[in-house]
Amino acid sequence: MTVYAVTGALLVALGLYGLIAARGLLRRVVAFNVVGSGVFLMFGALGWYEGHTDPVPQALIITGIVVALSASALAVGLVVAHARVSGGQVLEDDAP
Amino acid sequence: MTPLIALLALPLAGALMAVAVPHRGARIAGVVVVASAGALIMLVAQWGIPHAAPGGWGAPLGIMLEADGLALAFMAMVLAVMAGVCATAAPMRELPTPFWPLALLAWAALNAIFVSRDLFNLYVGLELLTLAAVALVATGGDKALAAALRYLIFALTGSILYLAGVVLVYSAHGVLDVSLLAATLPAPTDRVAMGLMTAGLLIKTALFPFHVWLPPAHAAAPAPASAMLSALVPKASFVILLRLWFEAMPDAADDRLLTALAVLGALAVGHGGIMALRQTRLKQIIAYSTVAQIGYLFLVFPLAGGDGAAQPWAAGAWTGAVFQALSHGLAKAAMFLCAGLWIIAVGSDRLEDLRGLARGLPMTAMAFALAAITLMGLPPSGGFTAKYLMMTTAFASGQVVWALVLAGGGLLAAAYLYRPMGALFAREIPAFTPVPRYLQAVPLVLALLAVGMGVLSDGLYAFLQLGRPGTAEEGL
Amino acid sequence: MAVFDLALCTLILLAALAAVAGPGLFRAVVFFVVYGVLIALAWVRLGAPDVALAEAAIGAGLTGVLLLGAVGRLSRAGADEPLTSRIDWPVALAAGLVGAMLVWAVLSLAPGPGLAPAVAEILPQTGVENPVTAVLLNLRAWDTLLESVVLLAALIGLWPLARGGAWQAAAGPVHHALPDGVLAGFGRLLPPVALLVGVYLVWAGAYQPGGAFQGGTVLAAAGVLCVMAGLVRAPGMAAPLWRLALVAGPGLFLALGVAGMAFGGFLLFPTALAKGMILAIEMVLTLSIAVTLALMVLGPPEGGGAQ
Amino acid sequence: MSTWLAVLAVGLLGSLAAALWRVWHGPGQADRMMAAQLVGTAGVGLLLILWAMGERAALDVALVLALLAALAAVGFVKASSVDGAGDPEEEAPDPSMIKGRRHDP
Amino acid sequence: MTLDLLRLLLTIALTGAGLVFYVAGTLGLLRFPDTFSRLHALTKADNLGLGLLALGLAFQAPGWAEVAKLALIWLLALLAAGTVAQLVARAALGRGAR
Repeated sequence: MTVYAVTGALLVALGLYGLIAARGLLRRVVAFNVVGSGVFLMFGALGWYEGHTDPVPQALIITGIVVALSASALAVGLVVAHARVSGGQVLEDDAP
Repeated sequence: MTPLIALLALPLAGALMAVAVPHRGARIAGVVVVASAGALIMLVAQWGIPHAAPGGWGAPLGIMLEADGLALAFMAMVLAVMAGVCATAAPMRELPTPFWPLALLAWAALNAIFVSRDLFNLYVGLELLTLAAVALVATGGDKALAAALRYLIFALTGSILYLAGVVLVYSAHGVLDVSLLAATLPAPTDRVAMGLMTAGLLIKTALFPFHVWLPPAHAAAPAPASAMLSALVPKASFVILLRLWFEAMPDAADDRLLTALAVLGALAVGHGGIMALRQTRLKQIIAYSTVAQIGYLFLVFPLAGGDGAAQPWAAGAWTGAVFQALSHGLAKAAMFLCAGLWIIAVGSDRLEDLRGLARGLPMTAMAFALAAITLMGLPPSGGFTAKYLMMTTAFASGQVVWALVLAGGGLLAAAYLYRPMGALFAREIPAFTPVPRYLQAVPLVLALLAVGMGVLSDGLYAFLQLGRPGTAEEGL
Repeated sequence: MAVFDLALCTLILLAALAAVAGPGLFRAVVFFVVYGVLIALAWVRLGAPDVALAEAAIGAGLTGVLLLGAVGRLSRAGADEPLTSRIDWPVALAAGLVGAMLVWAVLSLAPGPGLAPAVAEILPQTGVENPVTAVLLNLRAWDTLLESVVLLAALIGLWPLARGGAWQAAAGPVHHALPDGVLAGFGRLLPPVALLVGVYLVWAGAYQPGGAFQGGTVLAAAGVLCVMAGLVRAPGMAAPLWRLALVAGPGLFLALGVAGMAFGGFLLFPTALAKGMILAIEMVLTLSIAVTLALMVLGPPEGGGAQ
Repeated sequence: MSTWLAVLAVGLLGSLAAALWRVWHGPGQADRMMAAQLVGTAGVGLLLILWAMGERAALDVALVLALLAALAAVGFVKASSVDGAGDPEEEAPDPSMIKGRRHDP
Repeated sequence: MTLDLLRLLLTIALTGAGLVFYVAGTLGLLRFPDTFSRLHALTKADNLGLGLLALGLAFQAPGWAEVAKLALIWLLALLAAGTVAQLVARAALGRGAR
C-alpha cells in the first residue's frame, strides 16, 4: 500500500503548488482540498498494516475531512461575496 | 466541575448559547467573562499544574490537557483582553450579531490550544481559531473581504503543513502526546516533520516573510475584533511552537535552524518597524507593530534552545519570550481598543484626524501612552522585563547580536509610536463625539496590566516556572 | 490487484492535476468531483471504509454542489478566472521540495500496527464495537466535540456575508423548479431513501462503519436536494427552532461531557452507560451536523433571489 | 473467482479512465457533467466488485455513492439556470424568454 | 457443490456481460459525435452494465439483506442516471449547446 502513501505525498506537492501559485480564488480552494486529501491519504496508507488501517488515523482523518469541509465552505462563501463586491476572483496585491 | 474544565467549557457553552439566543450575545459573553475569572482565580490559587484526561483514558489513546504556568498565564491574558473586548464591543451597535458567537468560539479555541498536550488536538483547536478569526475579519464588511480571504488562504496553507508534520510524527512514533513524544527515541523523519510543522506555524504566527496577510486583516476588522486578532491569535501558534521545540522534540533542534528562526525574527522587527513608520492610519501602524513585536518572540530559539537549553540562562530567555508575548497581547489590545474608541469619537483613524484628541479623551491617550511604553520596552513595563530577560541571556551566552536587535527594535518602536502620540498630544482643540468614561477606562486597565506585569514581575516569573520544560533555578 | 492499485493511483494523480492546473474552472471543478469518487475507492482499498463513507458523501456529493454552485455564482458576477498558462517555477520548486521530502519520509517509515492493538484491547469498555467510532466518540471525544464546533464556526462565518446584512433570512437564493418536473420528482423520491440511509449509517456506526458525520452528511444532502427541487423553503436563522437545531448536538455533547465529571472526569462515559450516552450524542449530533452542512452548502442568505 | 474479479475491476477502471478522457475533452459543460456521472456509476460498480472481494463495508459505500451521485449534476443544472436557482425545465416554456429570443439579432 | 459451481458460472457470465455493457457505454461516450447521442448511449449502457454486475454479484451474497442492498443500489443508480440525463440535456438545450 506504499503506492497510496506516495500518491498522497505527490498530491500534497501538487495541491501546494496550486494553493500558492494559482490566482483564481476558487481554484485555490480546490487546491487546498487536494492538499488535504493528500495528507489524509498519506496518513491512512502509513497506518495500513496487514489488511487494515489503524483506527486512530481513520478517526483523525474523518475529523480532518470535516474540518477541511468547513474551511472550504467558509472560503467559498468569501470568494463569492468578494466576487460580488469586486467583480473579480483574484486578490489584488494590496499588501506592500 | 474542575476549574480547568470550566475554563474550556464556559466559552464553548457561551458560544452555543449566543447562537441560540443571538440578541443576548453581549450579556452571555459578560457572564462567561465573570465565571471564567472565578475559575482562573481558583486555578492560580492552587499554584500547581492541574491536568485532565478527557474520557479518563490518558495518553496515548486519549488526549491529555494540562494547565502549566505557561498555559495559565496565557489564559489569564486572554481573559483580560476578552473582558476588555466585550466591554467595548457591547455598546457598539454597528457590530454584526455574529460577532459574539465568533468571539466566544475564538476564545474557546485559544484556551483549548493553551492546555492541550496532543498534537492533533492542537490542530483542531488551531482550525477552530482560524475559522473564527477569519470570520471576525469578515465582520468588517465588504471592504474586509479581500483581507479575510488572504488571511484564510495563508492560514489554511499553514495548518495543512502543520497537519502533514503531525501525520509523520504519528506514523513514526505511534503517539501524539507532547510528553510521550519527548520520551521516544528520535526517528529519521523527525526533521521533516518538525520542518513542516514549524513552517506551518510560522505562517500562522505571521513571522516575516509570511506576514503579508496580517496588516490588512487586522486593520480591516472592526476594532474589538482587531484587538483579539492582534493580541491573541498569533500567540496560539507561537505557544505550539514553544511546546514543539522545547518540550516534544528538543533533540531535533539544530543551531543553524534556530539561528534562521531568529534571523527571520530580526528581519520582522526591522521590516515591521519601518513599515509602521510609513503608515498614515493608526490601525495600520498598530498592525505593522504587531509584525515587529512578533519578531522578538523568535529570538528565544537560539537564546534558550539548542545548546542553550542546557544552560542556566535558558530559563531567563524562555521566560522573557513569554513575558513579551503576554505584555504585547495586553498592550496591543489596549491600542486597538483605543483606536476603536477614537474612530467612534472622530469617525476615522487617520493620524491627522486624531490631532489633539488627548484633551478630549484623556484616559484613552493615557492608555495608549502606557501601551506604547510597553511596546518600546521601557521600564517599568512588562515589555521591559521581557527585553531585560532576553538581553541578559544574550550577553550571558555571548550572542550579543540579538541584544542589538532588541535595542534597535525598541528605538524603531519609539519612532513609529511617536507619530500617533505626537498627533494625540498636539495643541489643538478637536471636534469629537464624546465617549462614555467607563469605555475609556477599558483600554487604560489593559495598558496598566501590561505595565503591572513589569512591576510585579517576580511573582509572574515564579509562576511561569511551573511545569517549565527543563526547569532551571536561575532567576532574575 | 497491484495493477489495480497502481492504475487507481495514476488516475487519482491525473484527476488532481486536471483539477489543480487544468485550464477552465468548470472543468477543474468537475475533475475535483470525480477525484472524490476515486479517493473513496482508495479508502476502501486501504481497509478504511469509515473514511470511504465520509469521502463518498462529501467528495462526491456535497462538495460538488458547493463548488459547482460557486462556479455559477462567479460567472454570473462576471468574475471569470484569470488565464494563466505559465508555470510559476519558484513555487513549483518549493512544492516539489516538500513533495520530495514527503516521499522520502513515506518510504523510510516502517509500517506498524500503531495504536490498533491498544484500541482493540480497551474496545469492550468503550460501549461501541466499531473501533473508529470508539476513537471518535469516546477516546478522543474532545477532538470530536471541538470538530463539531468548527463546523458551526464556519457556518457562523458565512452569516456576515449575507446580502444586506440579513443573516437571519433564509439561506441561499430562493430556489424554484417546475412543480411537476423531473427535478421536483427526483426531489420527492430521493430524500425518503436518503433519510433511511442516513439513520442507518448513524445507528449501524456503533458496530460497523458509519457514524454521526457520515449519516449527517447524507441527511444534509437530502435536505439540500429538497430545497433545490423547490419543494421546501430553505431555513432561516430567524426561527429559534433552527438555531436550536444547530447547537443541540454540540450542546448535548458538552453537557454530557460535563455530566461525566460526576463519574470521575470530563467526557467520561462509564462502560455501563457508554453505549446509550454515545448513541444519544450521535443522534442529536447527526441532526446538528445535517442542518449545519445543509445551510453551509446552500450558502449565506441572498435575499429574494435575482428575479 | 478472485482473479476474475480483479480482471473485472481493472476493466471497469479502464471504462472509468475513458470517462475521465471525456471530462477533459468535453467539449460542452453537459458532456463533462455526463462523463462525471459515468465515473460515479463506474465507481459504484467498482465498489460492488471490492465488496465481492471481501471488503464487507464497500456495499454501504456504494449505497451512499449511488444515492448522492446525482447531487453534483443537480447542483450543475441549478447553477447553470438563468438566476442560478431555477430549473432547466421551467425555462424552456417560459413565454417571456421566447419573446426575448425572437428580438435577438 | 454443483449449486456453488452454477452460482459461480452465473456470476462470471452476468458480470462479464455487465463489463461488456460498461465498455460499450464508454465507447459510445468516446466515439459518438454529439452530446445527445453520447448521453443516450451512456445512460442505457452503464445502467444495464451496473444492473448485470449487481445481479451477477448477488449470487455471491451471503444473505438477503445484501441482495436487497444491491437491488437498492441499482435502483438508485437508475433513478440518478435518468434524472441527470434529462436535466443535463435540458440545460444543454436551453443554452443552445450542440
